[in-house]
Amino acid sequence: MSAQETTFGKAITAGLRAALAEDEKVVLMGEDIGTLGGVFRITDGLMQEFGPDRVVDTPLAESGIMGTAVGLAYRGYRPVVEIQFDGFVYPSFDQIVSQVAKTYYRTRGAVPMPVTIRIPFGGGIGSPEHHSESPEAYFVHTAGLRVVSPSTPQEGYDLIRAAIASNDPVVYLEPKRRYHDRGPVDLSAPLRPMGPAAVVAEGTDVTLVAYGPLVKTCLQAADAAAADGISIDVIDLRSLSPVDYGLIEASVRRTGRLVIAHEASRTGGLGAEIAATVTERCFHWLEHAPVRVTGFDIPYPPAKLEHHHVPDLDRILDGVDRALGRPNSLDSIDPFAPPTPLAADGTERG
Amino acid sequence: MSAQETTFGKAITAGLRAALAEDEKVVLMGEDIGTLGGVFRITDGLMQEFGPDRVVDTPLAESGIMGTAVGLAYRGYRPVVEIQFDGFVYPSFDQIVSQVAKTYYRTRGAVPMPVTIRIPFGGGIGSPEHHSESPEAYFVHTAGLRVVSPSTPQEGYDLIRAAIASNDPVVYLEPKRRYHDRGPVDLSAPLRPMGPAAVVAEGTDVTLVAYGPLVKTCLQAADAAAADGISIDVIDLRSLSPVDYGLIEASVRRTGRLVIAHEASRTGGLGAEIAATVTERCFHWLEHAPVRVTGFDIPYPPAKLEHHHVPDLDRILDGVDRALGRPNSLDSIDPFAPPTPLAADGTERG
Amino acid sequence: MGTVSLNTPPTGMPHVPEPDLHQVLTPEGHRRPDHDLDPWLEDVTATMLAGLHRDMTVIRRLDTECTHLQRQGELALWPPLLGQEASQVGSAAALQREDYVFPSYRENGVAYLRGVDPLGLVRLWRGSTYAGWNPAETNLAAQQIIIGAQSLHAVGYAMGLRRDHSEAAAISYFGDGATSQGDVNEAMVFAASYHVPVVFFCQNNHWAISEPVTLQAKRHIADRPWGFGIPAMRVDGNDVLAVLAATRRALERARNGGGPTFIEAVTYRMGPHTTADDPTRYRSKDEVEAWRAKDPIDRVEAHLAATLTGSDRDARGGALTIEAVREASAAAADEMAAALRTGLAGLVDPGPEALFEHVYAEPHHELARQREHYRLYLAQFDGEQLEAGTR
Amino acid sequence: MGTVSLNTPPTGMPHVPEPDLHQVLTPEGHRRPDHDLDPWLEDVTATMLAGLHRDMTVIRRLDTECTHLQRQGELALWPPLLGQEASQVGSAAALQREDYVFPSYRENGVAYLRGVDPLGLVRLWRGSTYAGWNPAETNLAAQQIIIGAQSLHAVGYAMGLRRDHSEAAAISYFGDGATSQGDVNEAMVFAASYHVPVVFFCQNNHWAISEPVTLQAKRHIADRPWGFGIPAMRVDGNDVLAVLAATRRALERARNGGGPTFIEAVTYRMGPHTTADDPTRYRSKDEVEAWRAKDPIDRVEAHLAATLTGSDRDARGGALTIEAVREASAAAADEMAAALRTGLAGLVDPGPEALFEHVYAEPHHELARQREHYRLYLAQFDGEQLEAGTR
Ligand SMILES: Cc1ncc(C[n+]2csc(CCOP(=O)(O)OP(=O)(O)O)c2C)c(N)n1
Ligand SMILES: Cc1ncc(C[n+]2csc(CCOP(=O)(O)OP(=O)(O)O)c2C)c(N)n1
Ligand SMILES: [Mg+2]
Ligand SMILES: [Mg+2]
Repeated sequence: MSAQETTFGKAITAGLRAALAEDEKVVLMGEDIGTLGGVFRITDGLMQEFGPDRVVDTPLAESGIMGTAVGLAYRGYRPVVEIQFDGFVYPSFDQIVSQVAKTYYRTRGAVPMPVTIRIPFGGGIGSPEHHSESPEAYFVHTAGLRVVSPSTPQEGYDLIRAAIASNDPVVYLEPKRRYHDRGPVDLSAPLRPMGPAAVVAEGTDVTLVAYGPLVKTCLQAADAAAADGISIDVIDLRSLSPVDYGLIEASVRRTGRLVIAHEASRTGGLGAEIAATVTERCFHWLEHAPVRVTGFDIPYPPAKLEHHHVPDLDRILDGVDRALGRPNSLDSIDPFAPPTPLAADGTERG
Repeated sequence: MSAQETTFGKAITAGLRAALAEDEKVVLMGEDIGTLGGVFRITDGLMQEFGPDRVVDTPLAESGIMGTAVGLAYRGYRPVVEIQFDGFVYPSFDQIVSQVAKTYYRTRGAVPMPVTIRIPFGGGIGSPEHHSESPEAYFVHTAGLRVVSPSTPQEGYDLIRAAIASNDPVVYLEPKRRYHDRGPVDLSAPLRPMGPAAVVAEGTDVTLVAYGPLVKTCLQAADAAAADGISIDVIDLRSLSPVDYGLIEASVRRTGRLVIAHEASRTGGLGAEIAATVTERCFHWLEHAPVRVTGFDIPYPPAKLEHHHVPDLDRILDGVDRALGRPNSLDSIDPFAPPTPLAADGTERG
Repeated sequence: MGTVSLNTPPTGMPHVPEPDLHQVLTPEGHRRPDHDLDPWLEDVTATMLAGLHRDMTVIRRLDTECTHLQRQGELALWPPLLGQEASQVGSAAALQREDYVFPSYRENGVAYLRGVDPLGLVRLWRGSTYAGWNPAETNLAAQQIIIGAQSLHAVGYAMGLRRDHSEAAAISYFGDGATSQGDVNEAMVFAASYHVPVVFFCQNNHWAISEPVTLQAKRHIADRPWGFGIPAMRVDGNDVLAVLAATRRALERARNGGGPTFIEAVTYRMGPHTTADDPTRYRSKDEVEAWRAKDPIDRVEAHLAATLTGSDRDARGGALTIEAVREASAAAADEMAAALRTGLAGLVDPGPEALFEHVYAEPHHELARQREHYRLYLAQFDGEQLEAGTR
Repeated sequence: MGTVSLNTPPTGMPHVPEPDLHQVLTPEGHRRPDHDLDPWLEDVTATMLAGLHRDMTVIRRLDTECTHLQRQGELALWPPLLGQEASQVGSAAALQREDYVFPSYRENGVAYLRGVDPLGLVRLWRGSTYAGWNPAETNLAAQQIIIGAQSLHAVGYAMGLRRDHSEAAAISYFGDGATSQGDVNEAMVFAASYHVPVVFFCQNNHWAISEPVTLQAKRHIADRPWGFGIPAMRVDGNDVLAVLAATRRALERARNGGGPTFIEAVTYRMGPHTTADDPTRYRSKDEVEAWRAKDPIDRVEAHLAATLTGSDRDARGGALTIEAVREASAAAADEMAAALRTGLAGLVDPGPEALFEHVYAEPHHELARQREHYRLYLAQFDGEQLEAGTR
């Protein structure tokens, strides 16, 4: 174990470098990843090191990138595609959903699709529109894909290597606002599997599940809560699809309370899936309904407003308070008030 | 009220005809919708009636269709776009997610996007690949869109008119395997709002929520269950986004049990959202965790296998049995067995 | 909206000579000289023509059989290729084993020539499987239903070929309608940018379901690639020799580092779009009849009838007469059809285990759980069972 | 992968004359005759040239100011248009009020000429809003960041114009990189198919972030539209008169039922892609310097200096000398900059209510609920508040 301190971004670079070195079938493709080294410099130096045949600047067309990656996989390559920002993945959505995700099934296993799709995602860096999205739910709902998101430099390194080594297509979501975070990274770590989640802070009162950029915020929340005498079990998912439910269940059986945090919009987000599944599997242990702390059901807002949208420490703690039945923002709402179905004329009685 | 008996498909045609007649800004666009009247004949005769300026055959390019619809909306039109089959919507996903859904927000209300996106969806008709998908979760997760799905000819007529009349973009999901179902349709019905769900069978033991193609199956299940002495409250969502939770809550507060059925894959499907939300709002009333009866987390399978994938009467009844704690398929599974987190080496202890 | 004729290019439009329609065999079976194609047809013999005749005949029979099987309820659907035999046979005959083919749903003739068992096509089109063949064995990608998507796959594959310094080429088949899709245009951008060994083979059969090619393209399709930096050729797609020659030429260019080529094979879909389609709703009988006169098999027959000298010999040394050609082709078609019908009886529908197989290449605990739950569910009934699996 | 020169078209490639680069004003300021463009410049006077000089100067100042403001932390980001002033001013000057513009993120000069308040641009680029202006007031669509998407919007708008028998036209701006996107190609397909009054205005500034135009296109961009049935013209994008004339000509064609036109304005992005970019990583100083010699403002100045007769008068009847032109332009730029700086002080960041507004045009009970919950949440703190709303 020879861990060295480095940034999250550089840890991913190191993982890419290792993958390029280990397997000549690994090819990186994307816009501006070659000469420039990517707009976030994640591929910095790799074209120089491995040549423009291994690290390929592509024309400006995401469907083209994804579709040619599929063709390269047909030829036995392991393409690693960079999507420049989260909001630019949609032009390639068809190739992802109908080709990358389904070719292995379509060919009954004759043609694997070991395509890794790297997407810097999430907000918090003051970017313009389309540069701060959290599209993970679309991919989690798509059978045939795996979805992972690291939360630390070490995970960044481990998971990119595991994603590239996997014979399944993997959407690898990089928490872009953590690129400059530093942490120890063991470059000689053995290839670890993508699946297992991790308890990153131990606690007994409530289970707090997050992934990617919000893991750090949740750890801060756990610290802050500890000062208030609340003990939070923080779980870092790492793999968003499939989810390591066993670990969450084990925690929830102890705490009886679950909070899930993500930046993506609430409705149909991963939080819903985790809440539903944990409720199914731990109904008898739950003392309170799972609580979701998420982005709102709005387009990602302009940068000056993003601090409202992206869950922060306070909103997460408010969620924890709700799960624990402590004083919280929704106390004035009577949970026993009669529900208000929409009137037949569409007006809202509420 | 002058209801006449007609098919589901023809009811939608009638709704389109009414919309075309009422507002000259309504324009229908899509592949093969003009001369041919659409591959399902939903636009049959409309080009002849309203002219090729109102019912427009487009080049074979879904992004092009959606993108030009956005431009028409900029010009004050109300485009109604037909996507030929569910699986062909993805090439237009970028225009839907980044343009149709967000332009109103982007322009702070200056440019409404009254675009209706008609998609025949779902399986059960023995089609080839890409012709049987249920993509609703993608749209439900996309803020700025509304999503509806009718389950009867009358709803088909009502909802298409309401969708076109709405100043918001609406994804209108047509349960294609019900196109030939017949039912009474009142063509003189006033414009009804899209929002409210409906209790389509009253019951007291369990709440069964469905939409589109599975509503009929759920009604059959309710009938079958009644013979067994089980009384099911069947709710037809109609609007998938937003969901009329008030109606569901009211029902669940009576029954204490919830089953949600859909064809789409389970993980990240609408069932997860409804289960999570109802658990949040009705935790104290729930006697059992909400049960989901859904398609599996697989690509839509070949036609000869689809009867396994699409929930049928028996699978829905099995779900009802689970919600009620009656003998069911999962009885051999001990819910109190310890959970099995993934081992750090990725192997599954389970 | 009416349309203004684009025949006279407005000012500012570069005056480009329309690509000729290259034709080598006229509908009457006359051999025409073609400066560009003749060099690629020097090895053509009567025996070879007889072979092309046989392949087209077998494929037409395959198509007819499958159309019948659909009517009989054996298949769920079938997309006839009637009329397009020369385009499919001529192009496929030019391919080598190591070349890789990315087809649409209509290249069932090409598939046959790649060695796909007709029963595989039957299994595919009856809905038993999405895998009508094994791409790894046939160098034929899975059929593509998403219009145009495969054009990018071919380019990506060709990027790999170029990296591997392979002498093989990739070929992508698509229709006239597909040219409107972004993907096909992006495929041309990537192919030109990376200068890869790929052939874009567009069968312009004049219709995309009910939409005429004129709705998709205001100029000939073969006019478009040039602007992307890709040479193109417009050939008579009902002329098996012209198609063969053009494809050979394009493949040769690909193998020699000459980069991508685009071929527009001008042909006609004589049948419905699929067996679910009713073409009388959108096109005239006259149009169809006019194309019947250009039948791809007839013209080879007419040519052979006119040119067989009596001294030609077939592969086994027998006299190669036009009757012998017809008989041999018919016999091959009969044989294929008989095998198909026999095999049909033995086809077994897939069981529920196929649902969960090959979704992922590696273990997936949540899907394994769903599979197990479904096994338990099915176990309640008498019928189909799902085996208990390790995952 | 090396690339093979495509300068000599391989066999089978139709030999099309390369579209000339139309130029009316040389970098030295000489007026060159251009058969195609001259008819569109008959009304050009010294006063008009002075006006174009002023607009370019103001826009350059706007660009410089905003670049500074970004460095000072007032803006989150800014995409400089330095070097592209002639392309933006020349094209925008040709537009009428009722024409509708679909810009990318870089058309901040065009936006200014459409009447957008520079403060609107500041609010947009500092991240206060996505709505830097009201499209309904400016006939300028919201800026588009998704590369190429707006090209389809322009075509759709033009479909509407045609239906309305309007005499207006739509114009879509995009870059050289955008031409690789499926959307831009589909836009050409639709525009040609429906023969709509749209102008595709491509600013080929030679770079898409770090990628040279040669990665996107192996031929001139203006070579591509022809194959779609769309006339195209390649103009010197640093020549404001050439751009003006070409755009006028394209718009006139559109208004007269002549359908779409494509203009490639050959220019250069002198600055970084955005203020977040470091162009020294991917291009040489020499290249930039070579383009500096083709500066769009300088050449108008050179031209005016050489041609002003002394008898020319400005709008107010004053003597129109080159010094007067320079002074007037600088004064206008100062005025704009001063107003901008003043306005800046008064800008207020949006409050949280803006989060939930205009997501939907009609009531949405679930979003109203989220808003209400967030109001209750915020109410716990001292700072920002969200008003209790009916929904
Ligand atoms: C993305 C997508 N959109 C729509 C369809 C439905 N569709 C199937 S075939 C077809 C027409 C294709 O025409 P063409 O490309 O000319 O090929 P052909 O069928 O004539 O061989 C259409 C619209 C599809 N399969 N995929
Ligand atoms: C769909 C999409 N992909 C990627 C990007 C990231 N991106 C922003 S600008 C740009 C380059 C655009 O180049 P070009 O079209 O030449 O316009 P220019 O910036 O030179 O004006 C890229 C790749 C984007 N905005 N949208
Ligand atoms: Mg066709
Ligand atoms: Mg550019």
